[in-house]
Formats: sequence, C-alpha cells, structure tokens
Amino acid sequence: MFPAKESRFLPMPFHSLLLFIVWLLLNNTLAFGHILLALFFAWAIPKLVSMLKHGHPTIKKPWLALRYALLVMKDILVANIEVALIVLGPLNKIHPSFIAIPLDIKSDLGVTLFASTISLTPGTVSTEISEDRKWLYVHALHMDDPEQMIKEAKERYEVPLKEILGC
Amino acid sequence: MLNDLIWIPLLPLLGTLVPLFASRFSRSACAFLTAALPALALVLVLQLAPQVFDGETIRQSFLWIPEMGLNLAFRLDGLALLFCLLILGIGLLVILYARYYLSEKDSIGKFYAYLILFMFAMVGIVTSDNMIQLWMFWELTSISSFLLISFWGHKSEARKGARMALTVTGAGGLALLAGVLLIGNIVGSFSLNDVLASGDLIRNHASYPVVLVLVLLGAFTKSAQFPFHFWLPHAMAAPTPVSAYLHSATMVKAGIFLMARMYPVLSGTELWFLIVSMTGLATLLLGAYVALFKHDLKGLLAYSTVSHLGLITLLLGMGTELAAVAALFHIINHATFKASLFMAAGIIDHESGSRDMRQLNGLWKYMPYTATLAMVAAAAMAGVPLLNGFLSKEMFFAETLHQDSLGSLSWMVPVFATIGAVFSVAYSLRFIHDVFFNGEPINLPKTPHEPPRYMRVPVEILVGLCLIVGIAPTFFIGDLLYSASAATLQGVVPEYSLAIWHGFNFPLLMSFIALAGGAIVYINRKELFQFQSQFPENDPKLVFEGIIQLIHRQISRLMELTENGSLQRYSYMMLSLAMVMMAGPLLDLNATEGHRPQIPIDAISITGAILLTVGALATVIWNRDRMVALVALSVVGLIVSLIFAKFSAPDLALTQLAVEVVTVILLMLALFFLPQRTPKESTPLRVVRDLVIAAIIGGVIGTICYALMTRPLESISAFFLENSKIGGGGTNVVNVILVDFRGFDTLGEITVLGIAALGIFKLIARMRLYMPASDDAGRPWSKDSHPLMLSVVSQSLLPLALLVSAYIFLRGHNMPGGGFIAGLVTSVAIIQQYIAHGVAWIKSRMKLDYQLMIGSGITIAALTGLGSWAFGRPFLTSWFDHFHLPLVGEFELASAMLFDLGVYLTVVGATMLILANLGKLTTSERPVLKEQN
Amino acid sequence: MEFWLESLVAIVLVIGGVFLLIGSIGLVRLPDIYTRLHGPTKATTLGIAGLLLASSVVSSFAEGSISIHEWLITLFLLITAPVSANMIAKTALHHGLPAIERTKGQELMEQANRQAPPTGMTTSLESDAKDKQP
Amino acid sequence: MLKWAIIIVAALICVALFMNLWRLIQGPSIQDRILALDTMYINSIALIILYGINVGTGLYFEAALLIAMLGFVSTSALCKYLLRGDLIE
Amino acid sequence: MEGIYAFCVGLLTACGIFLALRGRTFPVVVGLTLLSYGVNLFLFASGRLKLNSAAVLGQSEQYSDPLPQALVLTAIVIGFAMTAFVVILAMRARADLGNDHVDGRLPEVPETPFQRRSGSQ
Amino acid sequence: MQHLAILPVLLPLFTGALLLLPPFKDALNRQRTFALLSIAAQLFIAAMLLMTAMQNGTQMYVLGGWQPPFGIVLVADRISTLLVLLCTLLCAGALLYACAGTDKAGQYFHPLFMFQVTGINGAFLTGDIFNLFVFFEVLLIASYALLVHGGGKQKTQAAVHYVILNLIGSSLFLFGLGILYGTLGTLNIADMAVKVRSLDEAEAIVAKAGGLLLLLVFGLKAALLPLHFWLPRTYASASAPVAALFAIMTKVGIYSIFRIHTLIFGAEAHFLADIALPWLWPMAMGTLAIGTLGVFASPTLRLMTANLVIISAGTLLITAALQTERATAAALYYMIHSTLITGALFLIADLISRQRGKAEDRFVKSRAIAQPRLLGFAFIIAALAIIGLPPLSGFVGKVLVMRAAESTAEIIWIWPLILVSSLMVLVALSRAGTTLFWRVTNAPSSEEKAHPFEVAGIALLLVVSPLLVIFGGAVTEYTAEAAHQLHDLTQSVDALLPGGN
Ligand code: NA
Ligand code: NA
Repeated sequence: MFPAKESRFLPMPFHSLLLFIVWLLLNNTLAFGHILLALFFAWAIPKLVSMLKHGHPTIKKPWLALRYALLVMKDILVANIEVALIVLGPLNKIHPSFIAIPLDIKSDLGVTLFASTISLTPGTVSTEISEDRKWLYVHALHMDDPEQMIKEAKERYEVPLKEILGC
Repeated sequence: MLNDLIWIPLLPLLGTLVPLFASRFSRSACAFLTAALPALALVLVLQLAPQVFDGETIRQSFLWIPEMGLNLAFRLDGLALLFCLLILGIGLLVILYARYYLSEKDSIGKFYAYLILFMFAMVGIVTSDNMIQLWMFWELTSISSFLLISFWGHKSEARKGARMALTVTGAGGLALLAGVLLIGNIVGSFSLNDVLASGDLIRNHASYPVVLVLVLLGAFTKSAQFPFHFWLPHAMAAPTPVSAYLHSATMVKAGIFLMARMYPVLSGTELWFLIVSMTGLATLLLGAYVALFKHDLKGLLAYSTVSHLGLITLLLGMGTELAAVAALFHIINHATFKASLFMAAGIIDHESGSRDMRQLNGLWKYMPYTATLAMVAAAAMAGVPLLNGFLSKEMFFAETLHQDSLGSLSWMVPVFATIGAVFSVAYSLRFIHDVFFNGEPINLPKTPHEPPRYMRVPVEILVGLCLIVGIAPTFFIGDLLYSASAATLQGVVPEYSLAIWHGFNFPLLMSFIALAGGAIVYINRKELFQFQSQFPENDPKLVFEGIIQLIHRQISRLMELTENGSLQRYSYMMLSLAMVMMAGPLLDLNATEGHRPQIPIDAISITGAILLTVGALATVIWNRDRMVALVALSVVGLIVSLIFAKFSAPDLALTQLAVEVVTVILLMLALFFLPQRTPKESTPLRVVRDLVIAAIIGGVIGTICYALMTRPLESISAFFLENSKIGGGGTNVVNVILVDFRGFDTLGEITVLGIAALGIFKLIARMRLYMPASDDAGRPWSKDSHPLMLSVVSQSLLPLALLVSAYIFLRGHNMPGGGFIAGLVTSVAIIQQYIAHGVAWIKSRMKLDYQLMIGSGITIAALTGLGSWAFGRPFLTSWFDHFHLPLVGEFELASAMLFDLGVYLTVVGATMLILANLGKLTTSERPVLKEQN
Repeated sequence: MEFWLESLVAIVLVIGGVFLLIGSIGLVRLPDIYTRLHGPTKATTLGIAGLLLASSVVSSFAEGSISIHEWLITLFLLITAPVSANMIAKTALHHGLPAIERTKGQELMEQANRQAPPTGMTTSLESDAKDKQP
Repeated sequence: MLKWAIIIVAALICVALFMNLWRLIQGPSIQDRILALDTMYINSIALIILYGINVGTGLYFEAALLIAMLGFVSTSALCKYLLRGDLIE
Repeated sequence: MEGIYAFCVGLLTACGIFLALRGRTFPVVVGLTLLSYGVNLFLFASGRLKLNSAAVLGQSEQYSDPLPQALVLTAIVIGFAMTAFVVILAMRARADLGNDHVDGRLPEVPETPFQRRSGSQ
Repeated sequence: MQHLAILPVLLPLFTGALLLLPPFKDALNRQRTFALLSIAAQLFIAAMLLMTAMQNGTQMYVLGGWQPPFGIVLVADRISTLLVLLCTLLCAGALLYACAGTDKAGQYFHPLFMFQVTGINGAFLTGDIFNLFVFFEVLLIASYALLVHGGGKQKTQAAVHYVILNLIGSSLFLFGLGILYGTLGTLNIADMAVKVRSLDEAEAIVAKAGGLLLLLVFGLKAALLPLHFWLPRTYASASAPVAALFAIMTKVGIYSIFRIHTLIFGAEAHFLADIALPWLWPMAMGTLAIGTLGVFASPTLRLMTANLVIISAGTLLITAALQTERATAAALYYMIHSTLITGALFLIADLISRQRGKAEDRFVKSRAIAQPRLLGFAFIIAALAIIGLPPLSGFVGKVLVMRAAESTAEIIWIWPLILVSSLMVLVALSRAGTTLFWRVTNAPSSEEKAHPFEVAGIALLLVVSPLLVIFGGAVTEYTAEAAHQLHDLTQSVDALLPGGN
C-alpha cells in the first residue's frame, strides 16, 4: 500500500520525529543530554516496533497538515459549544440521524483520520466503517440536512486529508 | 571382648542378616548358619551364668540419647538369665524344627530372619537395664511377631490375626510407654537399677495407680490376659514353629517377665493384688474352660497357653515371695512342655494334613514315637507327678491356700484354682485321647506317618527336660531358679523346697482332685459339648474386625461431614476464625480514636468515597451479571488509585492503575470461557450468613484501621528518608526502598511474578476450553475481528507507549515510576496490539521469547545483587555515582537501574507469557460445545 | 503570577470544568446511547484541554520554564477519544440497541452493523458513490 | 482568584463524576456503563491535573498520562469483548 | 478524613469477603480483587495518611512514610500475580470439570420454602 | 564464606532462573543434571551453614549492608539452619525421584521446584516479617504451579481450593502485617520483639489482633484444625515428588509460629505475652485428633499420608503451645523425622500405586505389586517410623514430645491423645500395608518397575530415620541447644540488633 522506499536505519521517520518531540515534551527540557536520549529513542523504538508496522504514513504536504490540524481544532471548539448548547437545551427539539458517508479516501490511515475528525467535530460520531472501506456510517446528534452535511464533511476534511496523505 | 554384655543381644541382631544371605544355600546349611550366632549368644550366657549364680548382677551401659533418658544399658541377673536361656535355647530348637516344617514354597531365609529378629527383641527385653530401652525392645517384639504371624500373608486369617495381635499388643505397648515415662518422671531416671531401688517412692506416689494400670495393661495385653486374651488363639495362623516359640517361651512371656521385673517396684499393694490376681484367676479359668471345646489342635494349645499364663499371673498377683518363686518355676515348666506340644501338633499337622481333632483319631498306630512324646508333654501340662508341671502346680496349689487377701472369701481362690486344674486335665486328656486313640482317622488328606528324624529331636530334648526337671528339679534348675527369684524379689529369697514328695497334704489332694475330676469331665464331655453348643460362637477375629470396621465407617461418615469438599465452608470457617481472633481483642479497646490530629474532610474525598462505595456495592450486587461487575470493579480500582494519589503515594497510584487495567483484561479473557452469568444458587439464609460475617470483618478491619490512623506512629522510616539520596542515590524514597533498602523483597516479588507466569503456562497447556459461539444473549459474535480505527490508532500508539514506559523507567529512581510500572505500561501497550490485531498477526511479526525474558529478568536482578560480592559487600549492596561528561553535563549511574531492568524484563515477560499464551488458545477453531452447566 | 494571567488561567480553568460537566450532563440527559456518545467524546476532551492549558501555564510559572508536557495528555485523548466512541458505537449497533424513535436513517443501523454498504439510501450522493465504483 | 477557580472546578468535576456514576448504575445498556466509565476516567484525569495545579507539583502528571492511556485500553478491551468475546484472538 | 478512609477500607473488605464466599469462580476472583484493594489501602494506612507529602525528596516540606508504600507496591505486584494465576485456574477448572463451581460440582439446592419464594421473584 | 547464609536462597533462585535460559531451556536431561548438581551443592552448603551456626554462633546476613532494623537481615541460627538442611534433604530426595520421569509430565518442573526451595529456605532464614510474607508468596505460588504439574481433574479441583484459601490467607497476612507495622513501626522481627514491650495498652490491643491474625495465617499453612481442610485433598492429588516436597510446607507455618509467637509475642511481650496460647492449645489438640481420624478413614495411601502430615502438624503445634525449651527441642527432632518420613511415604505411595494397576493406592484387592520386597521394606520402614515404633526415629520423637509435656497440667490431655493417635495410626497402617501387599488377586503383576533414581530418592529420605536414632544423642543435643537459642531472648533478639538494645 505504501511503496515508498523504507530506510532500514529509520524505518518510521514520521514516528521518529514524533518520538523525538514527545521525549522532550515529557521531560520538559532541551538539555543536551536529553536531546541525545531523545535521538536514541527516536531511533531505537521505531526500530524495535517496525516489525509490527502495518504501513507508514507519508505526509506529502506538511504545511497543509498543520493547517488541517488547526482547522480541526477550531472545529472542535465550535463542535463543543454546539453540543453544549444542545445538551443543555430542550432535548425534544433535537433530531438525531444516522447517515452513510461514501469514502473516497483509500488508505486505512486516511479512513481512520477522517473518521476521527468526524467524531471530533460538530455533532457527529463515526459509528462504523463498511467492510469494503467505502462507507462511513455516522451518527449525528442533530441533523437537518444530511446531504449538506455529507458534502461539507467531504469537502472540509476528506479532500485535504487526501491531499496530505497523497491518496 | 565377647565378655561384653552387649553381645548377647548383638549376636542375634547380626544373626538376622545371616539367613538373608544363607538362604541361597541348602535348607540345612541355612538352618545351621542361622543357628550359629544365637548359639554363640547362648554360649556367652552360659559362660556368664556362674557369676550370676554367685549373686552378681552384670551391667553394662553406654550413653545414647540422654535427652530422652535412653541409654544403651544391659543387665544380666538371675531373671534375665532364666529368660535368656529359655529364649535362646528354645529358639535354637525352633530353628532346627522349622527347617523340616517349612515347605519348599516358603522362603526360609525370610522366615529365619524374622524369627531371629524376634529372638533379638526378646533378648533385648530381658537384658535391658533401661526402661525406655526395655520398651523399645518390647515394641520390637510386637513388630517382629506381626511379621511372623502374617508370614503367610496371602491368607486372610493370617493378615487378620497378625493385625489383631499387633493392635492389642501395640495398644498395650503404648500404655506401657506412658507407664514407663511416668515412672521415669517419678524416679528421675530410666535406669532399671534406679527404678528397682525406688519401689517405695513409686508406690507412695500419687500417680501410682495410674502407673500400675498402665504397666499392667502392657503386661496383660502381651500375656493375653483376660479380657485381652482373644488375640492369642488367632495368632495361630502363623506357621507352627512360630506358635511354638511365641506361645511357650517368648512373646506371651514378655508380659510375665515385665510383671516379674517390676515386681519389686509395683507389687505389694492391695491394688496390685486385686488387679493382677483376679485377672490371672479369670484368665486361668476362662482359658482352661474354652480349651476343652476347641477342635483345632493348636486352638486347644492356645487356650491352654492362655490358661497357664493366667496361672502364672495369679501367682505373681498373690504378692507373696513363695508365689513369685512358684511363678518363675512354672514359667520354665510351661515353656518346655508347651513348646514340645506345639511342635508335636505341628508334626501331626505336617504329616497328616489336618489339625482338626474330629478328623484326627488313632494316630498312635501311625506315629507311635511322636505320640509317646506328645503324651508325656501333655501329662506334664496336666500336672501328672514325676513331670515338671506337677511340681510347679503343687507349689501353686500351696500358695492358693496361703493367701488371705480376699478376706473371708479367700477360700474361693483354691477352689477356682482346682476347677481350673480340672479343666486343664480334661483338655490334656482330650489332646491325648482324641488324637492318638478314639478309633480311626476320618478323611485325612494324607496318610500320617512319623516325621523326619531330626524334626523330632527338638521335641525329644524338650520332653527330656520335662522329665528330668520333674524328677530331679534341684539338680537341674536349682541355681537358676534361685538366682531368678533373687533377682525378681530384689531381696531375701524365702525358703522353698523343690522336692517331688512333700507328704500327703492339701496341694496333693487338690492335684488328685484335679486329675480325677479332669478324667470325669472328659468322660462326660458329650453333655458338656452339648451345653456349650447352646451358646452362639463368636469368632473374636470377626468381632474385632467388625468393631474396627464399624469405627472406620463412623469416622469416615464424620469426616465426610466435616471435610465435605466445599470451599465455601472452608473459607467460611477460616474467616469466622479470623473474625473472632480480631474482634476479640477489640472488645477490650476503650477508645477507638487516638489523639493524632486528623485530616479535615473535603468534598472531593466525599465524592471519591461515594464513588468507591457505590462501585463496590454495585460489584457485589451485580456480581452475577459479570460484565457489569467488571465495569463497577474498574470504578473501584480507579478510585483506589486516586486515593493513593491523594494521600501522597504517586508510585502506588501508577502501579494500581496499571495493574487494575491488566487485571480487568485478564478477567475478561477468562470471562469468555466462563459462563456469562452466575446462576442464583445461594439460599437467602446463606446470603444473610455471608453478609453478616463480611460486614463484621469489614467493620473490624475498618475499626482497626481507624484506630491505627488516629494514633501517632514512630517508625523506622526516618532512616530511609535520610539515607535515600546519600546512601541509595535516589530521591524517590519509595523506589529506593524497592530497589535498594528492601531490594530483596523486590527480588522475591518478581520471582513470584515469574513463577505465576510459568504456572499459568502450565495451566494453559493442554487446556480444552468450551468456546461459546455467541454471547450471553445468544447473539453471534461480530464478524469484525479487528476494527479498523482501533488497529490503526493502536499501532501508532505503540511507539508512544514504549517511549512513555522508557520515560517512567528512567526517572523511577528519582521521581514516581520505576521498572515495575514501566514494565506494566509496556505490557499494556503490547496487549493493546494483541487486542487490535490478534495473536496470529503479532506472532507472525514479532518473535519475543517471554520465557527468556522472565529468566533473564530474574537473573539480571539477582546478578546485580551478586555484583557487590566482588567488592566484598553483602548481596544487593547498591552502587551509584555521578559522572560528568562534556556537553551532556552531570548524570547518575546506579546499580539500582540494572536491578530495575531485571524487574522490567520480568514484568513484561511474565505479563506477556500469560496473556499471549492465553490468546493462542483461541486462535484455533471455535467448536460449539454444549454447556455442561 | 500577574493578575491578568491568573484571571485568564482561572477563566480557562472554569471553562474547562464547565465543559467537563456538560459532557457528563450529556451523558445523563441525552435519550439514547448514540446521542450520549456525543457528550463525553467531545465536551470532555475540550474540558481536559482547558485544564491542561491552565496547568501548563501555572507550572511554567512555578518552574520558571515552559511546561508543555501536559499537552501530551491532550494529544493522547484527541487520538483515542474517537476510537473509544467508535468502539462503543460499534457494540451498540452490534447489540442492536435502539435509537430514539425520531432518529432518522435508522434503516442504516442494521447495515452498519453488518458493515455492508447502504442499500436503502436513495440520495444522489449514494448514486454518486456508486458511479465512482467501476 | 485561582484558588476560587480551583474550588469551582473541583465542584464541577465532582458533580460530573456523580453524573457518570448515575449513568453507570442506571445503565440501561452495558455500553452506557462503559461510556460512563470512560468518562469517569477522563474526569479523573481532570481531577488529578486540578490537584497538581492546586498543590503546585508535577508529581502526578504521569498518573494523568497513564489514566489517559489505560482508560483507552480498558474501554477498547471492554468493547472488543462485547463484539467478539475473545479479546486476544 | 480518617473515618471516611477507614469506612472505605472496611467496605472493600466486606464486599470482597462476601464475594469470596460465593460458589462460582468468577465472583470469587472478583471478590479477591476487591479484598486485595482493601488490604492494600489498609497496609498503606498503617503509615498514616498525609497530604501533599509524597516521599520524593525535594518535592515537599514533609514526607509521608515511604515504607508502607513500598510494601503495598510489593503487595500489589504479588496480588496481581496471584489474581492472574487464580483467573487462569478458574478457566482450567471450567475446562477440566465442566462447570465453574468452586467445588467443581453443582450444588444440590435444598428445596426450602425460602428458596421457592426467592425463585418466584 | 561470608556469604554462606544467603546461599540457600540464592543458589536455588539462580538455578531456577538459569533453567529458563539456554542451554537448559527445552533440554530436560540438561535440566536434570543441572538441578541435581545444584541440589547436591545446596546440601553441602546447608550442611556447612549448619556447622558454621553450630561452631561460630548465629550468622547474620545484612542484605545490602543496611543494618537492622532498617534493612532486611537473614538470620542463620541453629533452628533456621537445621530447617534449611531438612528442606534441602527432602528436596534432594524428591528431586531424585522426580528425575525418573515425573518431571516429564509437564513443563517447568525443575525451575518451579527450585523456586519453591527458594521460597521455603527464604522463609526459614529471613529475620524480617515482610520478607517472610514475600517468601511465603514465593513458596505458595510455586506450590500452586507444582500442584497442577501433570494435570488432571483432581489436581485442578484441589488447586482451586488450595489457591483460593491461600489467597484469602495472604490477604489476612497483609492485614496482620499492616496492624503490626502500624503499631510497632518496624519490620525486623527482633526489633518488633523489643518494641512490643513498650506498647501502651490501647496499642497493644490493636497489635494483639494483628498477632492473632498472623497466628491464623501460619495456622492455615500449618493445617491447624479448622484451617486444615484444604490439606488432605491437595497433598493427595499432587504428583508424588511435589507432595513429598509439600511435606515441609506445613512446617514453614509451624516454624513461623515458633519464630513469631515465641519471639515477638513470647513471655516477655508485656501486654501481649503468650497471646497465641489460648488459641493454640485447643486447636493443636483438635488438629492431632482430626488428623488421626482422617488417617483412620482414608481410603487411599496418599490420603492417609496427607492425614499423617496433619497429625505431625498437630503434634508440633502441641509442642508450640507448650512454649518451653524442652518442647521446642522435641519439636525440632520430631519435625525432621516426620517431614522426611511423610515425604518418603508419598513417594512410596506413588510407586505402589503405579505397580498396582487400576486399583492404584486404594485399599482394595488388586493385582500383586511387582516389587513386593523392595516396596514392602520401604513401606514397613516408613510405617514404623511414622507410627512411632522402635527402632526408628518416630519413637524417639514421640517420647521427646511426651516427656516435654510431662510436668504440665495438660499432660492428661496430651498423653492420651498422642497415645491413642499412635494406636489408631498403627491400626490404620497395618490394615493399609496388609491390604496393599497381601490382598492380591491372581492377575499377573505389572511390569512397572521402580526406576533406580526413584529408589534412591526414597532411600535417601528413609535412611535418615535410623540415623536419627543411632546418632540421637548428637541430634538431640543440637536441637536442645537450638531451642535454648530460640527461647533465650538475649541471644535471639538483642544480639540481632545494633547496640544490643
Ligand atoms: Na518490594
Ligand atoms: Na518500581
């Protein structure tokens, strides 16, 4: 699925980067000793777990990824306020709905990221993915127009995700 | 060197080994070799006899186990000499006799070994100079006689007879032990010399009656006194040489010997007289009467033995010195004639194939020589003049006349004695007449004939002894009897005469009454037999077995009631006991609350307490609905770790969290294979019962906990706080305690974990599990075995989790964390992979040998501890130092980290060995098996 | 700590707390399992984020250096919360838990459970999707 | 100011925990209970962070991190069990 | 606070014991787990309760008693090992004996009036 | 040499761990060789340690160099070294036996065996009460795993009971420990003995609850009367060498009672003096009685042997209740004897069972035993010894125990109980022996012969019995001195603390 060539030295470069950062995060420091340690773990752990690797994401457009992340964060905020209002408001006015979103994105990671985003953002929770990975079943807390919603979700999240992951 | 007394028992002891080796030679050679050492012992005894006759008591002792009062001590006085001669002498004759008696099928080596062992035990008894040693040999006779009686163990009666003999004599032996120990306690020594000198001390001691009863129980059971006589006739299941030996000179005489031995210590009181003489009299009469009705030749002789033992006992019980002399005399006489009679009976049995006097008739024609011998011996038994039996019986009659302990009823003793003698004559007559005359044999398996020449020799010797002692008593046994009497009485030996003729006197009259009466009784036996046949015949063996089996059944029933195999009951008992043990002391506690200032209550704590309470109660209430119980349990686990966090125990909080999750996962794994629901089966009563005990224990524990917490504590912990950094090199004191101060505990702890994993692996091996194809509601399982989102996300989390565990591991020494928690985090991360991807997927990609991890984990931890040996320090002495590297700055290295690495490896290895293997079970097919519930 | 910062932190903190509470209110108030899923998965995540932000600021001040390791927890929750919600929803569908009556598209629940493509759906989008499948 | 905020938030979290507990007991479905437990985990994280702010210590950071991690594992395990029965197949 | 704490310890103990006395392996195991929570809290409390005083040097002015904490840690680990073993043993018992009764058998429930009443509920 | 005291713990631990690693992993023959070599070394070390303790006095091993009462110490005095030697000897016999094939019946036999030895030796040697708990758990978990070795329904069923009861027991142990730490503030046994004297009354009451809980826990291990129910079935269902090894596990409980309730709660414990006695008396005598009944009612030799273990526990507990030096001395002698003999009897029962075909070791008629002489001889030796008949060690032990009670008021209970018990055991064992060996059908005996290793294992255990009598003087002298050491507080408590307190 990911034909990109694999380095034996750094089998999971993205993870290595993540680990490097997380180590420094964990230790709240930029001391040289810890940077060395972080480098070590960033190298060693992926090496250790690479055998369990199922495919490695390649981020084609890092800046887009960053933008996407910020977008999602903003949406999370909004989503929360919306949900808060619904939760606190009169419940007999909400119209929950199940909908099926057709998926264009191909990779497992892509599907997962898309589903996760859906769950995190306004009033929707991913409930199920069809076996053929072509449909995402979503439960919406309040839904007036399913088609509008599907369209929006695909445009807002799936398209950039596809771009980022290049699939 | 052979002059040492110890050789007398030692030679027979060595002799027991001889037949085991000699049995490969011919039977005669075997008999010869076997006889050699006992014969040597006999020579030794004879060689020492003159000294004894001179009134000397030869003693020899060695220290052995002074703590228990046991010394190896031997004495040879007159009494011991007398018995030694009987035991060794008759023993040698029995060896010779048995050579011919035993068939080719019987293992003669084994027989001789048992026999000599028995001889050794008997010699040991009579030569012991230490009470405990005496008892030791006493029990040894029980054991060796058991082996002899059960020699033909494939026969049911041999087994039963042997068991009965062992039980009765064993019981007596135990009583004797108690008596001996009491005597030792009173006297302050177990040396026979000291004991014999302490007669007055013992007789005046408050526990004299107890001592007397206990010792006599030993003697009576051994000597088959009423009411313990019943074992003896059933010991006849043994080969006849054994009977000849056991019932003439040895086994049964041990009891008599004991009474004679303890005579100076225990006799002379009213109680002694009452118990001993009455028992003897009863035994005398009972034995004589029953003997008459026995159709079995050996049965007759057995009951006759019982009767004669009663006679001797009666004599000893009378308490007069002359009676004691008479008793000793009769011991000799009985030994000779009874041994010869048993041997004769054996010859008859051997050559005719039967011992039933209803079949045996007119053997005179077939074996006149044997018949003559038997008749002479029987006459001695009957007390016919010119034979030895007559002499001692005369003395006995005389003594019955000279006692007055029964007051105005004293006349009864001679009367009963005469009645006993009448029956004695009658059964002797029956023995002679029924076997050798009285028509023709009926349906004998073999045509009887004379035995081999040398089989008769022992009988000839013994019968000869009966004759010569009967004719010239003083010449032959005067010295022996005198010195034996002196030893028995431990004082002045009274004047007595062994003359054959004492003139016409009462005893003589009694003898004649007995002879005449016996003849009359025998002639009129038909009426008597008819009379006797009205009584139901109880086979004591069956009665005895019946009683034992009854006891066995009752006890088994009782045990089934108590040990009913119900864990619930066992747990309940233990917890009840715990409750009582804990609650009891608390009743004395006046104020539960101490004076230590308490922490004020806050809302969060109350919230936590309520969550915990509801969670725990929910777990209990929904315990039958297992998933719900698990969720509720998780709440409890979570709150418990929050409690740890709140009260300043971050390490505990972390550990608790990790353990809780792994536990829940384990429980779910198990749940899959267990029934989903618990049937409601506890009765309300039981629920109430359990609730009550649970509530009380909970209350007690809570109370104790409160009492503890509200009191100040002075503990050793200040030391750890002070030394953690300077001595252990870490600031997280808890972790330093774990890996350093109390690293030994932790080593044990990871061992426990490793062992648990191995044990679980064993449990899983070959386990056949019923895998449900649907859940409790009957829904088939989902087809989606590895949900996409879960797999993808779990996979990305793995490196993160590993990093976190590395972080926790590395900082453990100084901050909350450490090898154990890190190990659990790693394990949980790997488990998550298993959950997300399944075993097969992981297995194909990851090759980790968990067993190796456990082994190396424990080894690393232990080796770290061992490292300090190189510096001459004790195990687990820690080492740490601070280093400085350019750019990196200062950092610390400590042996504790290596130790913690061992912990980490063991934890990961153990957890994964458990979970991964459990998972493997279920990769196979899912057979739908019927629930066996 | 300066007053304005402290006030800011306090406000963030309270907002976080409020969102946490709202999530739990949703858990209690919402009518069926599918709707209840929304509360915890979103609100609480934000709530925690609020608290962590506050914590980060406070400890940065206390330690004199920037403390951002709290963000790791948020990151973690952001990654895992959707999966948790997804798993719970899956089991709810699997167990056939009913949605409240006025829920639209209930016919999808059964198909979702079978992980089959939706068949009863007659929207243009669906035909779009079908077109995309050669 | 911060003190007050902490007290308020603590109160909010407590109320939230009670609500989780209510749902956990009430059910009605096992999924509801699992969801309640999951929420409880998250609220606990909040509680621990709050405690850390209050006391001014970072000692409990790992506890919060672990709860986040283990809560997820626990929830997914419970759900996996409901789905498949077999956790590690 | 000590009172509430003690109450919780007592409650966990009581709940654990009640479940440990049940007749099926699963409740018993759950009971033992609850009991071990109670035990751990109890052992922990033997060093007395202290707030804000984790035994990490330099992190606070006063320190709680670290020794019971170390002991509880050991106890937790050992308890975990034991629980794991007993869980698998319960499975094994189910596999070998065909049911999950702790005695490996189905108890004969006596037909008492009590029983009938409870059965009809 | 300075590390001698810890070797009885470390050597089996290392052996067990190394057996899990290459080259021993998955190579049974190598495992056997290594395990046997190790046990031989352990025997040597145990003997050395005993000699050292005898000649140079109590050896204290301060782990990690942390002086008591702060760190953990091992105390190798006369008693503990004696028990370590006893344990090692028993293990040597059992291991020899196991190497003939029992170890093939499942995985990890040898490592688990070694870990069990580690636990037992550790429990004997440790001078720290929490460390005692840890070693208890080591020996318990190893015993759980060994119990199921070989598999089978009975084992599983017995294990369920055994494990659950012991888990509850471990919880109670921890409660007790918590109470004691919460009142005394220390874990070193000697230090506890000192601190207990200065408790005020209220604290003493709380501590008493803890002390009694410990008694209960030790009683559970020792199979004290209402807590003994688990034992017969557990021991009877375990595979032979495991059951033999288990013979010493009850002794760990008894030893702990001796240690804890003589040292900490002994006569000098002020408010807590002799708290165990009121409980110990009736329970000990009850244990002896119930064990006797159990022996009498046993339908198989294994079950009978298991009940003999209970009898031996009851007898030992009586001596514990006597609380005198003399009684302790007697107990030590009796302990050596009864442990080895019951252990041997389990092994003999296994051989008998294997040679009798389907009848196994049940007391019913069956085909003849293939090696009647060998097994008969072994059985008789073991039976005589365990009944307490001369000339084997049992009678010495019995006499010593009885004499220890001779000047007490309880003599009127103890003596009859011991004597009647002996008699019933005599009856039961004579019935057992005659049935097993002589009540035979005509069916041809099986071909199953005892392996030389099995014979050697049994012989090793049995030969001690006559030796105990022959060298009884030296042995009793040693036990008397050991008992003196235990009861002499200046030696067993104060000497172990710095400054001598
Ligand atoms: Na530890
Ligand atoms: Na640790």
